[in-house]
Amino acid sequence: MKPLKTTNEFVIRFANVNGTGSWSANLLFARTAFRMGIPVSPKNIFPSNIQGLPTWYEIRVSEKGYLGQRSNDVDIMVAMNPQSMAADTKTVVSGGYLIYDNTKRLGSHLKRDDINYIGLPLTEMCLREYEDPKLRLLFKNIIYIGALAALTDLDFEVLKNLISDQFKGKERLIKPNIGALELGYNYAKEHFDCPLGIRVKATNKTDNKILIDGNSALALGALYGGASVVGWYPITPSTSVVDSFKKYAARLRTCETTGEKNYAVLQAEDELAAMGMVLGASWMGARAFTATSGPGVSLMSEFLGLSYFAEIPAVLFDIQRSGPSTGMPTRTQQSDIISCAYASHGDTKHVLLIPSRPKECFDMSADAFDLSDQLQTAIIVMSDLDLGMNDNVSEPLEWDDKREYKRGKVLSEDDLEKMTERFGRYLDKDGDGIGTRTLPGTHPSKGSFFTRGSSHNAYAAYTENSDDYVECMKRLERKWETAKTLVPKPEIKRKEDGATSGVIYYGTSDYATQEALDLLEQEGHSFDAMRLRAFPFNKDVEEFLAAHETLYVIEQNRDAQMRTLLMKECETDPAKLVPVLGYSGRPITAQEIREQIEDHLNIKKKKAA
Amino acid sequence: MKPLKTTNEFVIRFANVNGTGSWSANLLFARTAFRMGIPVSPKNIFPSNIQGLPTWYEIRVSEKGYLGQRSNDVDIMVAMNPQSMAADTKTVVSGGYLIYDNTKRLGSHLKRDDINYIGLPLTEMCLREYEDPKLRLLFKNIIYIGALAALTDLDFEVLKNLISDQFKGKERLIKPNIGALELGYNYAKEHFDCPLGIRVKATNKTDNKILIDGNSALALGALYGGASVVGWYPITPSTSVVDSFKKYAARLRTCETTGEKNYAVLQAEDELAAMGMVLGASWMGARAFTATSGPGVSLMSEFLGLSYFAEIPAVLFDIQRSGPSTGMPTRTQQSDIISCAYASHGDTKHVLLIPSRPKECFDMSADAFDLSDQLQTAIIVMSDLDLGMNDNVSEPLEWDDKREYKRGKVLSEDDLEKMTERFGRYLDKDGDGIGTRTLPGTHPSKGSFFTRGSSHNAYAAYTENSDDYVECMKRLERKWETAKTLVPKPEIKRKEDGATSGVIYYGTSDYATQEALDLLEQEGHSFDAMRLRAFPFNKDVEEFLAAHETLYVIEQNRDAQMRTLLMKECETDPAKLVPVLGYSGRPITAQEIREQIEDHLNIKKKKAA
Amino acid sequence: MSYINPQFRHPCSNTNEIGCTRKDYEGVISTLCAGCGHDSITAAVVQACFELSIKPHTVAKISGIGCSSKTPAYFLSQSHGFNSVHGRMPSIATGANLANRDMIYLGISGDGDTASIGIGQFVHIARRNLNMLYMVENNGCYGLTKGQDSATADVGSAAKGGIPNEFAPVDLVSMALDLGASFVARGFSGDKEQLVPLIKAGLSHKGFAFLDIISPCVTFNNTPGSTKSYAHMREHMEMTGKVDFVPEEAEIKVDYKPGEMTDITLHDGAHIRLNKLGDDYDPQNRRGALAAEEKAKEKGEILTGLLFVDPESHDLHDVLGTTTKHPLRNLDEKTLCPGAKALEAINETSR
Amino acid sequence: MSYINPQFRHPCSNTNEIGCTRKDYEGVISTLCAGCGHDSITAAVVQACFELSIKPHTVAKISGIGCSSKTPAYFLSQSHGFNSVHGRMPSIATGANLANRDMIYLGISGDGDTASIGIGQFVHIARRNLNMLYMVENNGCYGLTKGQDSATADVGSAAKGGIPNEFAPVDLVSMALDLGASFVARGFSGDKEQLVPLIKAGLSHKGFAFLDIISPCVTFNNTPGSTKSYAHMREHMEMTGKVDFVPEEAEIKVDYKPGEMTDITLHDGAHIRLNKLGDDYDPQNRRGALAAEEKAKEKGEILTGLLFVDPESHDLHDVLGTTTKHPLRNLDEKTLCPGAKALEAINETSR
Ligand SMILES: Cc1ncc(C[n+]2csc(CCOP(=O)(O)OP(=O)(O)O)c2C)c(N)n1
Ligand SMILES: Cc1ncc(C[n+]2csc(CCOP(=O)(O)OP(=O)(O)O)c2C)c(N)n1
Ligand code: SF4
Ligand code: SF4
Ligand SMILES: [Mg+2]
Ligand SMILES: [Mg+2]
Repeated sequence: MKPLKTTNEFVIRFANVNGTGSWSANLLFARTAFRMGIPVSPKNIFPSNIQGLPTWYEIRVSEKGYLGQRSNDVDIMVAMNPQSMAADTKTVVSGGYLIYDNTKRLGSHLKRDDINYIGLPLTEMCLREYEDPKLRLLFKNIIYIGALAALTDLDFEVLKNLISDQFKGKERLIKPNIGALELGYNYAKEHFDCPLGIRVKATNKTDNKILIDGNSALALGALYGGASVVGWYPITPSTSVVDSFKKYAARLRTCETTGEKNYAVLQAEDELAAMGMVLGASWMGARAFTATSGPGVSLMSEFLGLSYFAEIPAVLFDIQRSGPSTGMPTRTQQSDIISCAYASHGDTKHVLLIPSRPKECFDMSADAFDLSDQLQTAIIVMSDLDLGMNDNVSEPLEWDDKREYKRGKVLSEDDLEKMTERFGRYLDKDGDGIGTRTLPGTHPSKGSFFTRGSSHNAYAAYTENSDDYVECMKRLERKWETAKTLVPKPEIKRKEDGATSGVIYYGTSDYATQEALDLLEQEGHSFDAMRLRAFPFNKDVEEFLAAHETLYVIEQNRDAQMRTLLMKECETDPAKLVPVLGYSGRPITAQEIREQIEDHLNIKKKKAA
Repeated sequence: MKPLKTTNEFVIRFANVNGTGSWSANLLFARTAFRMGIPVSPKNIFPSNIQGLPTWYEIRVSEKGYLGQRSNDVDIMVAMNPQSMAADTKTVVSGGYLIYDNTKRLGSHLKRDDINYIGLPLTEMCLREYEDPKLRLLFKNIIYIGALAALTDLDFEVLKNLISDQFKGKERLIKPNIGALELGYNYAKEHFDCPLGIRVKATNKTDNKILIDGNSALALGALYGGASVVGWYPITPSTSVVDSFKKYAARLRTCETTGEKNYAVLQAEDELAAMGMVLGASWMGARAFTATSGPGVSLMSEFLGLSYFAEIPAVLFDIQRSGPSTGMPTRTQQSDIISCAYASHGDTKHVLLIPSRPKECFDMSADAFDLSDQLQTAIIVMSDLDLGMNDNVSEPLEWDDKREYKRGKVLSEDDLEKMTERFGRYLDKDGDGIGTRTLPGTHPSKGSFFTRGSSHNAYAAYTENSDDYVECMKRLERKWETAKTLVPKPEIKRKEDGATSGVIYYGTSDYATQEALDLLEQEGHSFDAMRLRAFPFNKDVEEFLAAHETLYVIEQNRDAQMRTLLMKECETDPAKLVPVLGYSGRPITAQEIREQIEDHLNIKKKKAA
Repeated sequence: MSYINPQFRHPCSNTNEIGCTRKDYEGVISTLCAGCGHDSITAAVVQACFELSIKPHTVAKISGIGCSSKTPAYFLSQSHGFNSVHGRMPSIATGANLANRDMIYLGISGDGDTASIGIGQFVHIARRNLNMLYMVENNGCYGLTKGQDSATADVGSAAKGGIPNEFAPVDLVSMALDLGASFVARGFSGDKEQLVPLIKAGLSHKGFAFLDIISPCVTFNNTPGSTKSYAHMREHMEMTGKVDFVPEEAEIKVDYKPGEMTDITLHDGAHIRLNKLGDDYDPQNRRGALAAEEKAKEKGEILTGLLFVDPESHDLHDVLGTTTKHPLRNLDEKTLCPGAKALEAINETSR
Repeated sequence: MSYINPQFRHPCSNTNEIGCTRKDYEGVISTLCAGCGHDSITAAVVQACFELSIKPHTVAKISGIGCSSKTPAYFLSQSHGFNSVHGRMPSIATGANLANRDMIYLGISGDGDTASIGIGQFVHIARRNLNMLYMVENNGCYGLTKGQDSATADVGSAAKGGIPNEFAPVDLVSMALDLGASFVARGFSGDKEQLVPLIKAGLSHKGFAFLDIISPCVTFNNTPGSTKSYAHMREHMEMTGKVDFVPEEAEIKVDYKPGEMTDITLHDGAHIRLNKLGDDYDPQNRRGALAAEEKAKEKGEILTGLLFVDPESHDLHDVLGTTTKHPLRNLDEKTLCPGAKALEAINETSR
């Protein structure tokens, strides 16, 4: 058996028990590699439960920057959970390593000839070192990280600095943690031939980058974008959007002298109320948002229709998880595309923004508030569990202090005072389908109007007149056309010689697609590529569609939902849109993409033959 | 000015004030013509309000059977509402008749040279004849119906019989009503040259037919289909489905000796609860339904997803009205197609049945319960205000006493007793994607299982295992394929020589499409035609799509929603699907259809040239 | 900036202190049925706002769906109005209030809108003590959908259909009391003399003011068998006391003997005066109010008037600690946006 | 057909009257946190059902979403269970019960599931007096989503986050009393002796039996500042009286002095016995129960035990007049379908 040899390209997975604090220890590994300059993509794979069930933490280390989920196999398995140990052992690649607690002897059913076993007497060490049973549990995780540092050649100084950073303010915790690290480090150094074949080597691929979860980036975007009212209801995996907003706002949006808050966050009784609060606040002129996941979107659907028809801004962060129904709440998916794009009865459609990285989460979040004010309608930012709850490598977040909020067409007191003609809330003066708003309380005698979800004429009066109604519906279509000019463009990469086939992808399929394209390229297949970043689709999307014979549409759902939107909204022949799908609840992998594309190429070839 | 001359082909409209009891009087006109053998399509055009606003009642009389809305113009206008009189006068076609109350002099602004005025001193007559102000109001309506009988040559005997039928049980009301009819009849005979150019002549075109509203037919279908539990929440235009069910069930489903009810109807607190009750009852093994309209569908969407994923039967009647949001609650539309087909987050899709006529309402309603039990999922019957709340000419309702309910795969106590293998709720033994259900309480030790909206394996156990999850999602797709073989086929009419173009339509666009096709035929354009009756689409639909170069898809919504489904589910090139749309809240007309098709033909011609 | 100059008000003048006429408080013409209780409530709102000299544009009118929820169109046409969706007025009001604590919030709902589909939002807005006046125009039925029983229909009460209701009614008043609402009252659309001061007090109260108004539906539920009919109300109405609302500036004109009157000072200096009738009623005792309501129900009486008020309660903004300087919606970009430097610091901690 | 023959039960036998062992009432192994109050409630359910000799398959277990709502998987594995969606258990239970009045309905919910998103359905199921036992495993927080305050958190109570709640709590017990629930009780997961008879009584009661069970969340809300902690409950728990549940057949063994005991006979002949402690408590007086609950809250006490029962109330089926012969879901086609002839008559009237 040849032990695996690889530098800066491997997957390590930690198997732990839920609720034992392993997450923060495992994160140390990821952050150390990151600080050493190697891109990492840590993923937390946790059950829908609070304590006692198996949980995994997986880090792909990739100097090449392949940060999508690789496959189910791992190179190093840190198997700390007896419950899942048998299954965990099976996932190690030939030549890979199994790191385990050898305080108790390894069961013979766990023995494989083709992998390397590294036993650490963790329980024993903890028993010896610590009195408090709680500490024993906690430090066990730290000890194996220390050992891994030796085994994989992590920079121990970096590791120690991380500890110091982490416990800033709680200095007395630094020493014992470093002590535990050293315990593991020294044990490994003494007992094994360190480092192993799989190792980390410092480089500069993360210079200037940051490591942050998408939900925090969304929250920061909202804070910078000027959101001041939040109504929300807890649901995995969206909860941390609001938690982060609260955390940052408490620090950055609170009056230092009075302690008064320049924002309001209210936990609603459910998602209907959360969205109602957002609409009420937006109607009143504040920037407001809520965050939810699939079940919440379903419940908000009546209100989303109101937003569309009464033309009230709103920002919704949908952190998608596996559906349908309750589905798999702690697994990822991109399966709310249709339910969000067409949420609610009647002829409705909604603007979607689709980030792939934390930086884009931040940008799109802030932009969503501008867009929502400009378009006077709900904007839904479509993230998912994979992006939202995992730390992702990202360009640093940027804010231009000269940037001004685009509040869209809102009349001020002065505007109204000067106005001589009759105010018509839904008059389309500019031909862009967008009327002019007034905010309640602006002027004592001008500009008041009635907002309603029932049909209304250009002056916001109730009507059952067919012509008025049709005019309103047509204007909303014009607004939709305007939206196309305002939403972010797709990211398009064309081959120099211009490929006849292309791939279309979006959101968290980004990394896996990049990697799949490289793999395919190596096999002589080259593709143009377009990453969608918004719905409705603008001209660039249409041109890309028109310019290719075959387009592989990569998505993380079963029903090829984005493909449907491309067909419908761009009048594209389905025959040229080939679905490439992964919906297992795990992020789609480059292999899955490559295989499906290859299968299709083979079929085409056969047909041609 | 030439007075219009037409027999059995005209439109008469009554303009009244809401809440004055005009509806039942106007219905007399329609029913008399119907009993005389001429097809009629009465339509009630009412405001979203209880009393005092303008309301119209329009009857198209058409021996040819053109029963769609003709246009906004009318041949006879019975203008009883001063508030709308100016507008009403304008809608009379040249040569048509305006019938009004000449107790007060007609304003000069209401004078047109090209129409005929028939003044009836209605208020005066009522003042003279009746003491009670309430009776004065009521009988005014009856008097003008009497006059119309003379003017349009309605069979007075038929009219009188109708009154007798209507007041069966309240005989003392018959005489005064007939008296009022005679009053009007005699006045008209005396003062006008009766009958006018527009008249009714007995024929046999309604032999064996009935006149019934779609909602009553749905209710009867549910009663016959064995529904025993109803949870509902009032909303126009669906309320009368449940009102009718209650009425018929009280008569036909109540124990004659004990008065005990063999059904339960419960007004829920909202639509979420209504759908919850349906799911609870179906899970327990009763047949259950609810009825709602767009806003209710939005609110039910989370539960519809549960039905899909946990595989629980449910029947929902969606009586569509104009959306989005509250929209126009008393106007018709077919705009919940997408929101119903894909209701809820995640990868979900739902079976739709789409009736065009009352008989089909009845049949599809009863069938929905079979289908729902067989497919173990929600079935949504898509009707609309036009079909649901208006009396429609229909084939008589039929029931085969030998028919047996198809309860699908449900294990009885005996089945379970005999069973030797382990029961697996979601095992796909037959390869049709459908597992076997058990009902709670069936057997003391076998067949119990846990129903859940979270992911589950074949044995209904909770799982977060990706393979189990994917297997389940794939099985649901197989079930979808099975659904295609069970839902009603489209109604296809092919030209003998086979046209290269076709029209596709559904629901209440039926009559207007028939008429439009005849008009187009007269101009030399001939089309094959397919009336969709269900979603998912089966092979016949696919073949029809494949067999034609151009297909006009006629629908009553803005966003061409069914066209989207055709593209997505049948992989049809959008280029060949031409949308033909009417979404004003009034039923689509033959003219609108013809014009849109002609416009398209002209463009094609120009392009070709 | 002030557009309407406060004027001296002559006792019989047609304008109020800010120079507005009653007309300035009206809206478009009602399309409700002739005789509908809701129209009387509309008139009472107009009068109350006129008498309080409220600047119309400082009021936000919010409602759900139903005949009752249409009424905001019929008063205060200079105010912004929001006729939202069925049963969700409370959440819209909450959001609006969070965005701008400086407006006056008037929520209008029906018994169907509040006690059925909207009961969840009602419960939660009450316990959060949102600063607003929440009025339910309570007719015991669904007017707009043609007369079905609502959840406030009393046991045994029969509407036009003739079938007596057998489900326990939702008593919004006792519910509001139980949930910590800081102002709870009941009025009757047919008694404007009592209703107007209740509306004035409710508008002036800081915190959640709940006003249940029995408002007969003449078309569907004004029958002899109905407990929400004009006749039934006139016969079974009980009062906690005669309510007077006295604005801050007004001198106290009438003298009461001690014990005849309870005087409650609201946060803005205005007074509510309860002139005692018969029994001693203490409107600042929540448990007492609950007990009185329960007792009245047992006797088949409908208790009206001011049932409870806590003039010192903490409203939602107090609890959240929202800035008192400006309404949130008025905050400028400088205040809202932490700026590039702070972001750079955050980047730094994420490395 | 009866599969399990009733057997004579020896006093110390491991089987009950129908020959089942305790194991027959268990479910799959719990995945909740060690020490979670909910697990104790599961054990109490097992014991109550065992002692009542309930046939497991005659029970329908229905829940919403949350840690609490997972528990139906942990007991009665021979029963059908339905873990539905968040906050909507009541409507599922209502539909099921309408379809089959002959089963025993056990609904399990959490305080988030019931008092927040589900409060609307709770209100309406209570007032309809649906025949079921509705248990809330009340920990004052959202366990499954990691410890946010729920609407039952008391003012001033602080969970793991440390921030005291300032919103008025939803008291489900007083709400249920106010809404006409016919059986209202409160238990504590840490007091099985009291809890088991309450569950037994609730299961036997015909009508809506509501049981609020304080059930500490050890992971997020068992802090010193929490009023839903084990410690706080042990210190502040008050009882209305000691509850005994005596099945129909059992002889009355213990003698009580007059006035020491209240004996209430349920519709099926079983008895609830309340052994008085201190004060006279009348569990058949709704107003008294409300007052006692209000008083206890004022004193910072948590009142437990049987608070109210009306053994004669009309349940939903009584009100609807549903057939008593068969459950609706068992009706055959002959009964359900009026047949071709009746339809022809309807056609005739439509001409
Ligand atoms: C989601 C939804 N469901 C149902 C309706 C239909 N609907 C309109 S008003 C109303 C009831 C109104 O009753 P209430 O609030 O008591 O007002 P009232 O008309 O009696 O004043 C209903 C059920 C709706 N508009 N939206
Ligand atoms: C529609 C919807 N919103 C939110 C959630 C997320 N969620 C799951 S459980 C839960 C709260 C559970 O709290 P509680 O009912 O008190 O149960 P506990 O876990 O405390 O026992 C929430 C908000 C969901 N599953 N569905
Ligand atoms: S139906 Fe009733 S509530 Fe509605 S307007 Fe008429 S009287 Fe008023
Ligand atoms: S989180 Fe709390 S409620 Fe959930 S299982 Fe753990 S202790 Fe119980
Ligand atoms: Mg009402
Ligand atoms: Mg809880």
